[in-house]
Amino acid sequence: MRRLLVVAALACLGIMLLYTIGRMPPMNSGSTPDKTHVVPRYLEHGEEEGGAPNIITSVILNYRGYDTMGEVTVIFSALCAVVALLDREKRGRSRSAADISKVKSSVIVRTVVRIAVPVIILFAVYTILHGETSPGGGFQGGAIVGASIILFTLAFGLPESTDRMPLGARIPMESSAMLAFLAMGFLGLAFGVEFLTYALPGIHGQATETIRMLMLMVVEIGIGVAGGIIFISIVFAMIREDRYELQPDIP
Amino acid sequence: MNLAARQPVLLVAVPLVFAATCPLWGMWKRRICFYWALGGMSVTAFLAWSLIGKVSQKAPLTYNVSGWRPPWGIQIRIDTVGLLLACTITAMSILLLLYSYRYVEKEIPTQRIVYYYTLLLLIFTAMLGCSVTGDLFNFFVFMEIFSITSYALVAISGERRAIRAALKYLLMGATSSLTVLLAISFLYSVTGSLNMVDIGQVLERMGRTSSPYLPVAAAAMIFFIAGFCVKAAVFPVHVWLPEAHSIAPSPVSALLSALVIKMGVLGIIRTLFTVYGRGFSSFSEVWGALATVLSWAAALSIPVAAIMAIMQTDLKVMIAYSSVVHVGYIVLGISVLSVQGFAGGLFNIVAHAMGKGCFFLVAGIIIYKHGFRRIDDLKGLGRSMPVTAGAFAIASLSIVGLPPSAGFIAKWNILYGCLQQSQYIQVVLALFGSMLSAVYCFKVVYYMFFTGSNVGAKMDEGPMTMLIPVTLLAAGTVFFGIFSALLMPTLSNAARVLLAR
Amino acid sequence: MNFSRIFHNLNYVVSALLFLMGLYAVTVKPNIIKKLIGLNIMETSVFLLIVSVGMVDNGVAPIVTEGYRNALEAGRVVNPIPQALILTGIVVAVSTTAVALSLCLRVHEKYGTLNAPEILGRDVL
Amino acid sequence: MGKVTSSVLPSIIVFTPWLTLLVAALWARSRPRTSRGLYTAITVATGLLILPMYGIALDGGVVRQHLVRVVPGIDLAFRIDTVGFYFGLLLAVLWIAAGVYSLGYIHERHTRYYCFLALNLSFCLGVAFSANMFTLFIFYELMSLATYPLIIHEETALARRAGLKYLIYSISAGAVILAAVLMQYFYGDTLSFLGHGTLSLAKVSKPVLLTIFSVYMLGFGVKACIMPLHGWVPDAHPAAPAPASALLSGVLLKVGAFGIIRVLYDVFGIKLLRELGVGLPMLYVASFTIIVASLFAIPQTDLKRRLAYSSVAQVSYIILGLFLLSPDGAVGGLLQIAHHAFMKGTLFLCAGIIIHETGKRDIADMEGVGSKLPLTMMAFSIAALAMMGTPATCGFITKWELGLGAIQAHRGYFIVVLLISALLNAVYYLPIVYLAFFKSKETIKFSKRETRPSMLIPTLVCGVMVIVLGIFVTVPGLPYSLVKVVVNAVF
Repeated sequence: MRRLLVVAALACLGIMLLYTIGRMPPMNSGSTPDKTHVVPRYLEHGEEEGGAPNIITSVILNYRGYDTMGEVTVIFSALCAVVALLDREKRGRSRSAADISKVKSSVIVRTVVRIAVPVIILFAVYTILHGETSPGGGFQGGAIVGASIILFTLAFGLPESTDRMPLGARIPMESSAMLAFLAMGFLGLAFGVEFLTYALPGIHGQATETIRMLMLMVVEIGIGVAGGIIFISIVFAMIREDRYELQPDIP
Repeated sequence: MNLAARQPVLLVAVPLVFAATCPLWGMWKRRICFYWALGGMSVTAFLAWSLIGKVSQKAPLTYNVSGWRPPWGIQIRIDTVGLLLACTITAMSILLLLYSYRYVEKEIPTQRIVYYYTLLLLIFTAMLGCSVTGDLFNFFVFMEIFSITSYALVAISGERRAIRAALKYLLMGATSSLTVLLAISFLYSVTGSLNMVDIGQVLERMGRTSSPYLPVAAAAMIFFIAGFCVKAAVFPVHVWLPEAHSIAPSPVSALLSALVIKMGVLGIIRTLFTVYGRGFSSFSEVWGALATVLSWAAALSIPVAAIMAIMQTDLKVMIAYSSVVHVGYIVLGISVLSVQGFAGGLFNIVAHAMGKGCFFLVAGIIIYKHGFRRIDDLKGLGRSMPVTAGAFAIASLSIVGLPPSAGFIAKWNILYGCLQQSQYIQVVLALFGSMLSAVYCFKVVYYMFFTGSNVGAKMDEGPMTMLIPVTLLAAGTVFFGIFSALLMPTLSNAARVLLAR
Repeated sequence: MNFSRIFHNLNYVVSALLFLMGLYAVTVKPNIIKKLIGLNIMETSVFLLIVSVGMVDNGVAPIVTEGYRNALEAGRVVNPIPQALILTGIVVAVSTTAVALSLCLRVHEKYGTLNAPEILGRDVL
Repeated sequence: MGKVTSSVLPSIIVFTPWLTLLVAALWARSRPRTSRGLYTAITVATGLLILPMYGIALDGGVVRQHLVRVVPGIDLAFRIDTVGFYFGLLLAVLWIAAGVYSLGYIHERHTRYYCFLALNLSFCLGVAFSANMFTLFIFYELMSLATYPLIIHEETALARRAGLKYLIYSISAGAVILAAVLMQYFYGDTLSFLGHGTLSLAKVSKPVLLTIFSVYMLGFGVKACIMPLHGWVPDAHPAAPAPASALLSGVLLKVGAFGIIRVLYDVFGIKLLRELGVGLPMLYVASFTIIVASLFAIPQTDLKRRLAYSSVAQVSYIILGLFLLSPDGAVGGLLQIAHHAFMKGTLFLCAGIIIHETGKRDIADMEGVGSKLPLTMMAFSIAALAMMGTPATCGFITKWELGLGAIQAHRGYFIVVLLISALLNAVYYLPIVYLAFFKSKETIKFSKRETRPSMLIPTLVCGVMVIVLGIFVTVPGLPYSLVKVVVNAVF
């Protein structure tokens, strides 16, 4: 009965969605409203104004940098939330499923992972740093770093990877990533221009470009670190949770 | 450097800096977090309150982040409504932090206290960001921040039911956020802009040229309202509220009821008036229909939620249902589309923040001192905790809407607005609802003051840091009830501008 | 309703269907993890919609390389804004999911089950 | 028409009773006896503060004070005109009597009792002195709430139930009045009391005016206990402690009537009311209340319950007088406010002494009370006689004026109602007197120590006032002189 009601409601919603979609601007056309109002300026001047040949990066970091600040804050909030919800009182060494599994991961897996992880991280660093000129960017790179460390943990177990990536460093790193972003914002204010402005006045010639590049880099790395850490922390926190004794406290 | 001109962005950036550094202090000494958070919000409060008088609805204070003019960049745009909320948020934040100082020791596991303060700072920042932003997508981003933090804050005590409530809240909250995001993408596809005012202008132009894409914009409006209604806990989609607001630690309940649901209301105001208000003529039917539906839902919610509140035996659940009643009042005021009603709705945002904040904080003190949650257990509390119970009694005047309290002024204006628009049935429903509100509020006052043994009761008040916020909030309801003229003219002007077309 | 138009906007149709699927899962599926998967499907559907809005026939990525100017003249550069938006959107989605999953872990610890009707009571999403 | 002066005196008067709270906070625990003395002193001081306004009021002058602008177009403001002064003075006098009486009567929970007694006085004065309907409504609501603790003072199950009933009635009434005020403001553009009606047929259509009128009557009718709305009265009066019942019946019911007076004279105006033709229906309602409530009183066995029903009947005299819409009728109605206050005040205070000294509430147990409490029962008898309208008591004056008013309004047949009522009053009051004095086996001894003086003196003073008001009617300073000024201004 309930399911029927839900389906009926969804059907109504579906009809409404289809109706809306039927009236939306045609896809793949270059002259739809979304491409004629704000975007032309981005496409035309994005490179020199935004400081990055990758216009998307320009949009993310420069035109809509404030949103990205919010984005980093979202990650930070989520990390705080996850840590607050999952961190247990006892701080002893926990073990992952890989540690207690009867079947140890094979030598082949370990070796491949050991070889692959540095390469993956290198690729991630490339993605982060090269985000302005090619597809990529901070969060994507961070996600790749996170994935590589998760891979490492799965192969070698939690103790091995927490030795390399101490859990206590999560929060300071996340904080500093956010603070780095904010610092770039306040740098603009300190130079007497607007918040989150990368083109600082008072500096001429080539230096302007360099400084802008550096600032964008700092922001990108900040996002990358923040993004990477959230993945790692979530997985770590959940692995640590994994081995508690199941004691449902149902009254 | 001219900081005064940058005040709008500092309003968000400064508390964010404090939030980002808060856990670092926590690694050193836990106690510092409290002072750090309190200091941060004091600075922010100063930033917000010093803007009073510099802002009007017609001439909002704008700030282009990164120096890009809208529609290319994100604009911070502080109008009267935004400033009203910003001031309320910052003022409440200080009281809530002060209150938390002793409260967290009892209800929140020790190692989470650092994150508790960090999350509080984040949620205040996010709400400030929402209040002052002029960009639709930016609104969404900040909305997500306060949503995520509020899910976590509900669950932070780690109690069994708290986690369940948080999960329920999350499922509904995330769905509603997605609805809003869907609406934003619809609207973006036909306007190509994300700045609220700019979208308004584009829609107006589309209306003039009778663009074929107008139905999409209209559909987006419906999705917006649906999404924000869940956030604001408007009647049929309020089901997440009672549990989440009652199980959360009391300062968090106060925060959620007093401020967070108002962000949903802000979303409704922003979309209905700032975004769609200008192009009104193009969708007068859909727009009008939506407003009517909203006003009916709101008016119906008042008596229904009041009856639900009467039926509760748990104090905090009762207070939570009362929030649904008041969201009903606010949304009713906004959706009757008369200047006075609108101003009353805005006024009720403040009035309800103070009244409901006081309610939850009083409930918190009782839980802190005695561990009671049931209304039946409150017998004779007025004698051992006269200040706490007295504050509750005064705040209940405001919640019921009796003079001379801020709640009465709000109700008066809302009902007058309904009369102006000949919405007689809404008036009757609202009045009936306020009568029912009296039942659940005075039931508690009755238990506190007029039952139980009166001999041998000795004074047993909560700590000072908890009593001060409660007393200030209770005094605030009366103060704004008598000196409502401090606010009402400004709000009326704002309403006039928002409703003008 | 204009059907040819609907089929022209096939991405939109798919996204709408995904949205409905996700919502169905969120509302009906009893398992909380499945609800969360439904939530993620909804998120994906919205991202698909936004990105499709910015698409252009034979479009090129909005990265200034050789040939970019020509593409710009021809109006074949993809709209960068939706991509920027979904990047933020993805982060938000990831964060929400992270919080949701940690709540799930706690729920499982406290209740010993992930069955929503058992945990939340019958009347809930 | 007298002159208009501005002064801060109104708010000083209204807020003086709040000093009680201060006294309570400072000394209630450490020096209970002193603080109780101070409570009474504060009440007396309030009364003394009102007196200087006498000259202005007698000239038909007005004292105004603007407090604060609440909503654009709506102010909190005070305005003491003649009718307000008249009512305020009455309030103060009865409050002093009740306050002194309470010193002897109340034995527990002093602080709460005196605080709310004082707050009640403050709010009632606020109602009397309000300059517009908004202010009146605010104080009216506060007064309604502040009465609750008095009603349930004894905290018995009976009192609780009565209190709950009272709250339900008065909060519903509050909401109804709010609706009426809103409508008045919406259609009439102003809420101020200007001494004449502010609504008119020129601006507002007749059905709307009738709606506003009936909603007002519905709202104020609860406090003024017009018959179908009287349900809370017979429960609340017996439950409350005697001085509080004396006030409830003597004054608080009149606050509802006072609201109706404001609606009549300052919202609608006599002329408009005549045009609307609402006089006659209201007269029927009032007559119905008078007779039916008296009939209800007869079978009551609880003394205070019988008195409560009598109050229901008597308050409708006021309504009757007002809605005759003739000068003499209005004089009668307005006089009834003060006269009934003293009559019923005496009766309730006497009932309090009886209950306090003998513990008996049932009328059948009143045998021989007259010999134990001779002075009390003398006062009771005088007031009872006055209720019946015996000449040389104030009850007679009221009935006389009402009768004149009925004839003046060409509705002489309402005199029959008065006569029936007098008869019924005799039926339910005389048996008490008879039982008290003549069924006694003991002989009456005046030398016997009666009750404590703090209770006896206020009772006797009220009893004497019943006669004074009946004989020295036109002495300046007594109600008649003031009422005349009011009526002359209105008609």
